[in-house]
Amino acid sequence: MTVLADSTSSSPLHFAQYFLDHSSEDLRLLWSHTWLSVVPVVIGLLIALPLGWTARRYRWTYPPIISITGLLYTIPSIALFVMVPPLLGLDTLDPLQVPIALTVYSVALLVRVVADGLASVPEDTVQAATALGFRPVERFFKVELPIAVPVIAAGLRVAVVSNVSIVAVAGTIGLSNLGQLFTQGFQLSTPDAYYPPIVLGIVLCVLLAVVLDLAVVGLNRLLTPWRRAVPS
Amino acid sequence: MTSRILASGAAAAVLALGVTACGSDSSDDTTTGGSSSAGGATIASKFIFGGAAEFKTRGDGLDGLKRNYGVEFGKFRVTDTGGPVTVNALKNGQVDAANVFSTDPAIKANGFVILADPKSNFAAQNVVPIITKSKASDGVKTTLDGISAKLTTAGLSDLVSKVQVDKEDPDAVAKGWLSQNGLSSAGTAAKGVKLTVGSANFPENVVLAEIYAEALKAQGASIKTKLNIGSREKYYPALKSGSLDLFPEYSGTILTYLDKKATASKPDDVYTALQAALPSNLTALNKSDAQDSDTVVVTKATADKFGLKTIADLAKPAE
Amino acid sequence: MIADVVTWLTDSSHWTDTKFDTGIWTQLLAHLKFVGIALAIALLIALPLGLFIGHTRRWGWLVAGANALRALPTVGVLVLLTVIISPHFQGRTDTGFLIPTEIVLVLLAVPPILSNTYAGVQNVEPGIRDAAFGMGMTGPQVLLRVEFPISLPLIFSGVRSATLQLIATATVASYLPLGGLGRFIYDGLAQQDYPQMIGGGVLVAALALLTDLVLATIQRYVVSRGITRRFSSKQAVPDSRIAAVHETDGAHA
Amino acid sequence: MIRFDAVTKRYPDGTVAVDSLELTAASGQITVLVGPSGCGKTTSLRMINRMIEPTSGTIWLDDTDTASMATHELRRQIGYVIQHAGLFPHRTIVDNIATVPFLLGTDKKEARKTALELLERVGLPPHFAKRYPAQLSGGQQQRVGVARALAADPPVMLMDEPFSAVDPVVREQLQDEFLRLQQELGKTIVFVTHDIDEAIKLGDQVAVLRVGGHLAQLASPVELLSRPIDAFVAGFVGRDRGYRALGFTTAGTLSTRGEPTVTLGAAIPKGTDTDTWLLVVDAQQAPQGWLDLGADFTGHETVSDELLYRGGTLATQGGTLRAALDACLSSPSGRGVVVDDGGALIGSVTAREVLELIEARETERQP
Repeated sequence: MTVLADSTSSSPLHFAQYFLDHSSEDLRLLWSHTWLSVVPVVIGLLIALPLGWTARRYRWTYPPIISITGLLYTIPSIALFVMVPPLLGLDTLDPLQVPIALTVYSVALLVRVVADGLASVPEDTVQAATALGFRPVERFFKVELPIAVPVIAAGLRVAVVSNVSIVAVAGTIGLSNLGQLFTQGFQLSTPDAYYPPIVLGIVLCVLLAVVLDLAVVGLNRLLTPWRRAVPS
Repeated sequence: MTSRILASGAAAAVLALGVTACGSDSSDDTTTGGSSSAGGATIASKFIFGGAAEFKTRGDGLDGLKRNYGVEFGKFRVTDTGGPVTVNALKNGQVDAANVFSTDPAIKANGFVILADPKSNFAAQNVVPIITKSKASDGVKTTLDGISAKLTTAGLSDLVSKVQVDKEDPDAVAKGWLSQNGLSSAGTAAKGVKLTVGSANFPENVVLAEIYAEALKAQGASIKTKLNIGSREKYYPALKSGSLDLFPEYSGTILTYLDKKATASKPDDVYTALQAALPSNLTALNKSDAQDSDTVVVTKATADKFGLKTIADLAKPAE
Repeated sequence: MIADVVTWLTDSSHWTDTKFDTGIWTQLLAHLKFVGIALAIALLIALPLGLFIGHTRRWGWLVAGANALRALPTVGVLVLLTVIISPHFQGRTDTGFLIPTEIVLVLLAVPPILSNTYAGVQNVEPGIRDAAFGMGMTGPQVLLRVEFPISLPLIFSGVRSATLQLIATATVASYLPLGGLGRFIYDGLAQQDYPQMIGGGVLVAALALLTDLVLATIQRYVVSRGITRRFSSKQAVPDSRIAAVHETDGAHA
Repeated sequence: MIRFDAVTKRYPDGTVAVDSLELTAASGQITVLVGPSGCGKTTSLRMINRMIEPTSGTIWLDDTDTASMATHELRRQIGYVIQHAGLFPHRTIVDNIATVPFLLGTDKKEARKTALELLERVGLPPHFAKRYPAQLSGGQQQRVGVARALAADPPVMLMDEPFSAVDPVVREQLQDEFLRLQQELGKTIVFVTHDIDEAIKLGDQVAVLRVGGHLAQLASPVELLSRPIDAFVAGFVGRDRGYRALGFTTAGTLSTRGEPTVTLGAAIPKGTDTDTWLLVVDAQQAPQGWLDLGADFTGHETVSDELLYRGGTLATQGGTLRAALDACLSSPSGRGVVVDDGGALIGSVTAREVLELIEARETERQP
């Protein structure tokens, strides 16, 4: 019994033990959390690229596009999560509701980033590319987009990191991700405080955010080799 | 914290149990009814009541307390559905009375006093497996009926306490209970059956689902679990559409969820009404005696100070 | 659906308090209180710190450290702090829930304000700093009379971004038994009252927009035209390249 | 007067930016520090107002050791102009100019009044006062920068490559006006540039520094051009320094001969066999250009603008030998046109005559 009591200690430092005791469940939550954090950003970027390009190419569209996407970003996530199923006619348990809501946020965040990233491409470079005979689409993918990568990557870092936090919010309405560790820990904290699942959830969320952040940084470096060629 | 939303419901027999344990009796029955009409400030009118938001709108919520006992609280404070927020708010004095579930180990741990519900404001809440009809083979039925037969309210409290107080894992607790009750022996009664077992996201419901799952597994069934799904409005549609097959439910709440006008409050009445209210593809197997009911609780200090034993006492004039 | 939301929002009984229901006005004030307290504390911490770090170019790691705070899951920290703090406050007080909420909100608001203030001061052209010192300004004079006013656009952008996040995230207060506009969202969810829930969401979004508009107006009057380059058309502008700086960040809940 | 007394600046990494510099910048004069990049000229300048602290040695401002003063007090007594002007973008032009008076606690109204006067003095219209730096061109900003440095009427001005960021035409304008202003004000000025031509044009004395912070030569511009102390200075001063040196020798009264002229608009005269070039003047006798009488005038009866060759420069009576020689060399007729201060024709000289004069001067100087 002492062994058991030890392994179920309420101390915050026992989160590692808690993880070992529940590793398959926790890994499942971690995996679903990762998935939910990454996929919406990727889809969001794919949607934001043409929108951002439009906002940049046709200047008059910039204010409305940026205002509308900015407006979407002010909707509290908890409200968006519960609004998505009835608005789109989805099943209430539909696993898509969180990714859809998060995609909305990612688009909202990234449209501006893409537009500003494209704006960061020097006008001279665009002119030169045009003079060299690039057609508009070619020029976008071969010249403008690569040069805009660092700015877009900065936006992506913000998007993935904040997504990790928002996904946890979805845990509070009973969706399966690391946020559940918080609700479980909270429930188990009556009558006495029980920290391990809460601390474990925070640790895993932070680790996940850091790893995803580093992944974007690495991707950025990979895609912009010329930025490392700094004259001494 | 929408977890136990509508997983709330009623306390009838259980209340008597709880109150007896607290040294209460049903002798007040005769005096309670009319006392609220005495006028002036009642005890309740000085109280802040804590409960889930839906307690304001539920038939057996604030309305039921007023209708049955003439109890009208001074203020209502939204906490959560019998979860940690409610318990803490009551313990710390942010609210004076609260809606907590009868099996909650926090009641014992904090010395909360359950106020008796002699008029059965809260309906009976027997634990009952709800299952997709097509999956309810004889073997499955026998297995689950065996569990229901052994499950008691005291046993249920014990299970919750193991998870919540001793922080044991629900699946370990489930296995322990099954072997203790001689239900863990291997067999082939449910061989060939494929089932997905679901649970809401509060410890007791998770343990119950684990018990069902482990017992069926032992009988050869192929089991998938989807535990810790949020509130009833999340999981019920899944149950109805067939993406979940088996769910531990509470007879009173699921009945109110299906039929908002339901008035049954006694265990057998509730069970009969429930069978009638379920859609054709679902059925309720035998109910157990175990109940986890809604209760109105106050702290020991409050109970002593105002001499509170039943809900009706709240309608007495304040000193 | 939309009509139901409009009906819910336009029902005057939803705006005022009744015995058991708290009205929109009260929750709006509560929401603003959460945001206001957190913003004030975050400003008190992040603004002087950002100015100091940007001016002295020392302790830059603090900015990186603050940015790492963005990785913290809001809900997790809220739960953790509540479990730690709330048992210490007995009686009819919300302090035990208010403190965790405000800490979480402050943690959220500090990074954008700090990093933008720091970046704003650090991005002041070296020539301008040099001229300011060269003319005999003391360190604090350079900071307050030159660097601070020049960094105002970036500082404002950080404050506005932080405010938006605060308004959206203050809804988590209702996860604990506190008021605020999040109450309508969580209660609507619990009561399956979708018009109430979506109405709450609409109110939060509207509050965010309105607040941003107010801040934009203040910014317009506080930031020198010499920096915003909003010159009347009559006046010549030889160099029309406008430095566009946007704050793009946002842990959001 | 500013005096560097064995001033050394050594950075923590061991680099010596300035090596025991001895230098005196005389009161009321322009001292130019010039040299290639890395020679420590800017470091030297910035040590005067202690934007950089010397490692050792003393810099004297008149009789005061600058190290003994509070830095901000010291700086308020010294005007400071830098390359990109460094104007405060959030303040109007008038408030930019009044920066130091404001710091000194001068009455705001008074300070602005002075600022407006200075605005005019540096050649900007008064309606610029309410504008912001972003609304001004680079050259205009630099004028404001000079006005700002002058606002508290400091006896000393430090100028760090103030004109190097503007285009050549504007730069020459700014230099000329700067010299005019200095004639009126007589400040003690230390001026840093990497442009040897600018140094020679503006400096009363020029200090050439070499990499590593050594003073290579301190001399007047003429001396620098005529007697560079070593190969480094010679190389830095440049190839045609002999020719440029002529710019510092006045020609004295040139003995001119009369030049036949024709007035613009008169009938085209017939040319002689020996000389086909005829000088064209306007009604005020100001030379306009040369007419090639050997050319084909079909369709023209009078001397008109489009027939003129305008190649030649003009030399002023009493101007420099360099200007006189240039006038000869640039004239299509080979005769340099000499005018009086009002621009009216006096006569012409030939290159041979100017060269004889130069030779005569050389023999005078080197007996």
